[in-house]
Amino acid sequence: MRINPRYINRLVRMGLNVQAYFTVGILIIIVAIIFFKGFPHTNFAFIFSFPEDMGREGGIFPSIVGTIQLALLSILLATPLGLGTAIFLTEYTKESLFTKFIRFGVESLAGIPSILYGLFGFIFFVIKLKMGWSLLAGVLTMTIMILPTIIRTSEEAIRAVPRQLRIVSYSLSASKWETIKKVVIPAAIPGILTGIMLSIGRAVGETAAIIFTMGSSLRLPLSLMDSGRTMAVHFYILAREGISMEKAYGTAVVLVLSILLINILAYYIMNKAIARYS
Amino acid sequence: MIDRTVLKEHLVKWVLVAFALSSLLFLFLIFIFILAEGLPLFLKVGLNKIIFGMKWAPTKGHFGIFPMIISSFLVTIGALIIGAPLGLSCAIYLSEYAGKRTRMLLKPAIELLAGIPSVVFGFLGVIYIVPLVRNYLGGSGFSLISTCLVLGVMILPTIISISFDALVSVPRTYREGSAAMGATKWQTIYKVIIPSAKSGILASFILGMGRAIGETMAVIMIAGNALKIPTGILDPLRTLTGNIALELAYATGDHRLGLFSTGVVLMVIIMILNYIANFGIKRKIAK
Amino acid sequence: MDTKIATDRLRLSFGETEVLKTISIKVHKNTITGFMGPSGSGKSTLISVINRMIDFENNVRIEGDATIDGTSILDGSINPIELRRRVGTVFAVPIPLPRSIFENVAYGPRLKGTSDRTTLHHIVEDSLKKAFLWDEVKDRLGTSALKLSGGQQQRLCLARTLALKPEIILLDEPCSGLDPISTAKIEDALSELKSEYTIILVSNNTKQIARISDFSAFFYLGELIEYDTTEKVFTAPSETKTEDYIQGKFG
Amino acid sequence: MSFRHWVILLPLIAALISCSAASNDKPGKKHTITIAGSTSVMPFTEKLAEHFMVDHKNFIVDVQGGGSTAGIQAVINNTVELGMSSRPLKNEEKRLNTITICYDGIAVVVHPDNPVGDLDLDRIRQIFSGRISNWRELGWVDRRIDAVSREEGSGTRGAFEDLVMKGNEIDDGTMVQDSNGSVKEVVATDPYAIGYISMGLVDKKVKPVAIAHVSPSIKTIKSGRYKLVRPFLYVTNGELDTKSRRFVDYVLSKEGQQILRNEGLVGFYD
Repeated sequence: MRINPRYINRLVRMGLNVQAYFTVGILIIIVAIIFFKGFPHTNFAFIFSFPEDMGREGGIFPSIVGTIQLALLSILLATPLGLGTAIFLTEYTKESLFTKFIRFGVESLAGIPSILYGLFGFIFFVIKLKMGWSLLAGVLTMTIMILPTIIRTSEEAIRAVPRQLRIVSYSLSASKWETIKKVVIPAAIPGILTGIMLSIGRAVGETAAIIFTMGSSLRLPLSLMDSGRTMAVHFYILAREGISMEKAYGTAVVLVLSILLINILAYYIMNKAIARYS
Repeated sequence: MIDRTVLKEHLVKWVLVAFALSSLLFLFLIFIFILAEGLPLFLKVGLNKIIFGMKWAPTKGHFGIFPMIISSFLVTIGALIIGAPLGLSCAIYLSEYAGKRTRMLLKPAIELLAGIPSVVFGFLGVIYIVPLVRNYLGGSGFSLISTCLVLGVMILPTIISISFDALVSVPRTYREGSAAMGATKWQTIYKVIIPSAKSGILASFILGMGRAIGETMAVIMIAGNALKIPTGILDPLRTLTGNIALELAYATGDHRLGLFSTGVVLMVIIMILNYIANFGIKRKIAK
Repeated sequence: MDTKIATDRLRLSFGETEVLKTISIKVHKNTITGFMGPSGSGKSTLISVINRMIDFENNVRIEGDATIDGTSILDGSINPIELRRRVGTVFAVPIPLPRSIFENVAYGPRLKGTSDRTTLHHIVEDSLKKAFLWDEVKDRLGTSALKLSGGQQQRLCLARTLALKPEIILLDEPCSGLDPISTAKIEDALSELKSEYTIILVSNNTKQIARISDFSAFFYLGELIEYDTTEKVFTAPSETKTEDYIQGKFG
Repeated sequence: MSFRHWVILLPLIAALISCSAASNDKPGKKHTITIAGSTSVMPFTEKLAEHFMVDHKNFIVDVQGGGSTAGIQAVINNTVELGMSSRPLKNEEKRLNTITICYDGIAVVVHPDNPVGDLDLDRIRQIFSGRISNWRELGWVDRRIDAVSREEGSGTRGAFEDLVMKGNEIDDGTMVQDSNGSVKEVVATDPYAIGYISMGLVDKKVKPVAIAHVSPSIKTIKSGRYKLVRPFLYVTNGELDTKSRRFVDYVLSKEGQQILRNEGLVGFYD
């Protein structure tokens, strides 16, 4: 029996529609559950007060501070390193076996699961270098973890800068570094920023690598050698140990909201970049 | 004056070299460290006894991780079975059927899904999926099927965005050519567009597999972490990543080395997957 | 007349391909010299030796010498950055930097270390006036240079080069993409500028060369076929190839 | 200063402020005691630390988990002042000093809806070694037993193996969780689960099972009738320093021991 292809066409279209909306539905449900359950427990006091009784009562202030410290410090370390590496790879080397090797290394490390970074960070920084569970060990581990992302996105952004812009700059008596500083990096900045935003998102959402390096102390980390918790780790412990479902949902709201914000910002920057070059 | 600019250029170059070298050092440090810590045990215990060993009791000298290798692949394939058709149809819908406004709305929404921390997925899995499975299918609920369901959702954004990019990059002329020959839209998609975007779609599946096999926290929350190879979809299981995360804090001596060996195996698997996705398949696209 | 630029048996090849075959030419000070010839004749390559932009190409081999004011510019001791301050270049396609009109013109002076706002403003105004662009943009110096029309962009590129206060200006087919009105404006600007600068104009447009240049050189397949005053080259060429080219029989 | 500079500078300033807050804290006046180790001992140490810091304003007690082994390791490396252990020291660790702060019962727990309330050690052993795998064999519904154990290397697991398994291996099909809290959470949500946790953590979310008619309680432990008991230890490398001594003295004081008793543990002097 032959079925009319037009009929199949309509059927498929309907099927795809359903699946697409189903997929989006999952997203909406996930976000909705968290917000419905969490919002009643999220307020000013929750954000700005200290946890009591292991997080059963009180707020999540130290974990917010811990998250910000971790994300900012690792970005501050990883950005110059990653950007410098990207500039070196794109502007100062010729395509060779060596650069291919490096690129393969960076590419592979970008896909390596975070628990392997945790394994490395715990044994190397925490135990071998005797840092203990500390903000420092967490920051270093996170830096290595986001480095491949920053290198890759910066490299792509720098490569996308038209060659003619460089030539013009050289012809106007700019040196190589002046050209990079004044022409190449400004033109690549939206791409670089997108990479940075993605990395911040990763640092904020990461658990596996952080719990083994930064530890899980509930205190406010006041120095680099202090242990601390990020929001993601706090949420994980609250939920997994069954300490308090209300507080877990509340933490999840703050966590997801900050991630959404970071993503929206990244998306905005990216769109701006696209608008600028087309 | 001239000397100063020349000097500055050299200085900058060497600073950049130093930056590049130190970040490469950082990156290769982790490779080398994991290999250096993980390989000695392979020599001591024997490759076969680790990779094909059935028993994991590191404090008693058994380092077999075969069940975890199998479990890791089971959850990954299960996640793909759930995530691939959903993700691909969503990508097809977005690239071929959706209007510009729907696309503008849905694409970022799906990318946001990628940003939600995995612990949140794990938590929701424990609260909603696990009891559902326990009540309607039986068992404890901490099981292969629950893990696959959650991972299947988690890999959706990867699959959707990469196969979407592959579908969109199919030249317009292909579509027009096919339509000119009287094909319906679905025939065009099925016979022309999907075959020409095949490599990209495959890459999206493999990268999705990479994400599923590397997922840790969500998995230890849902999988139950039993050491046996699961015999049914309702059995609990332990993945390679889960093994490391569960025991890392307590491990010393050979036990710790055993976790590094687990890490080496995991790293090799991931690198093979990445290599296939990035180099094998992308090269084909380039041709 | 004084010789500003000279090449002495200059040979240049990209890998196996020889692009310039033993070129010896003397360009005179404060004149406009036109370089013409069909594509692949080597005229653009020759000017990229003079501003050392050839450094950015791979696999280049150079023999012979090139001098400015009698000093070799191919010598290892020459700083190409310093050289490019003396030799300004305007390219075929106008490529403004993605910044404001003011900052485009101020780019070169800033690199030289000029940061005083009033000095910069003077240089920018002066350069834009010389390029016949000032009146059109004086009220919107802060807007993006990418918003200008093609002709305006090319004059901006000229102004940007003038702001370097060079001795020599090289123009590589500066009017190839422009409408006749914009072309005329640029030609007017060049005629005014020659009293201060030595100008080399590379062009495929023989009529343009005839209109504004004092000397003309005809290149063909990497060789300098003919070089003399423009009047001589266009009225009584000594080579038949030159004559055929000028009459448009090939090119 | 241009916008670009601010984009770079702002995070820098923020990070500096957040980090330099430490120096405003007059570090000379505060004593920090870092304690790490067993996740079983951690919650109680945190409680003790909270109370301790109320009376001793110039002390900061930093309590972290990580597990008994990691805690002992950290003591050996001198990265922490005190280690917490929920298992006796191994031979190679014997050179360290130990301080028993209290005793903890290990409670075998099931879901509150589970009618099974009494098992003997033999039965428990059979359940965890996989020889009994259905609740019907224990007189309840026909449903698989979801046994939950701790991970290899855990102090609680070590104690459970010593006290209950006695040389029998825990079955490979047993679920594994990596903390007392998560074992409790699994048992609290799965009606067919059985697990073992520190007695101090038992609350109404789970039901402790009597072992050969003896329910776990402070009284039965004190009288020696409840057998699943292990010590909670603090471990130090050499002699205690003065600041840690203050804390340990507090823990062993009447007040400290009362706090532990309120948490369901058995005091050192009992």
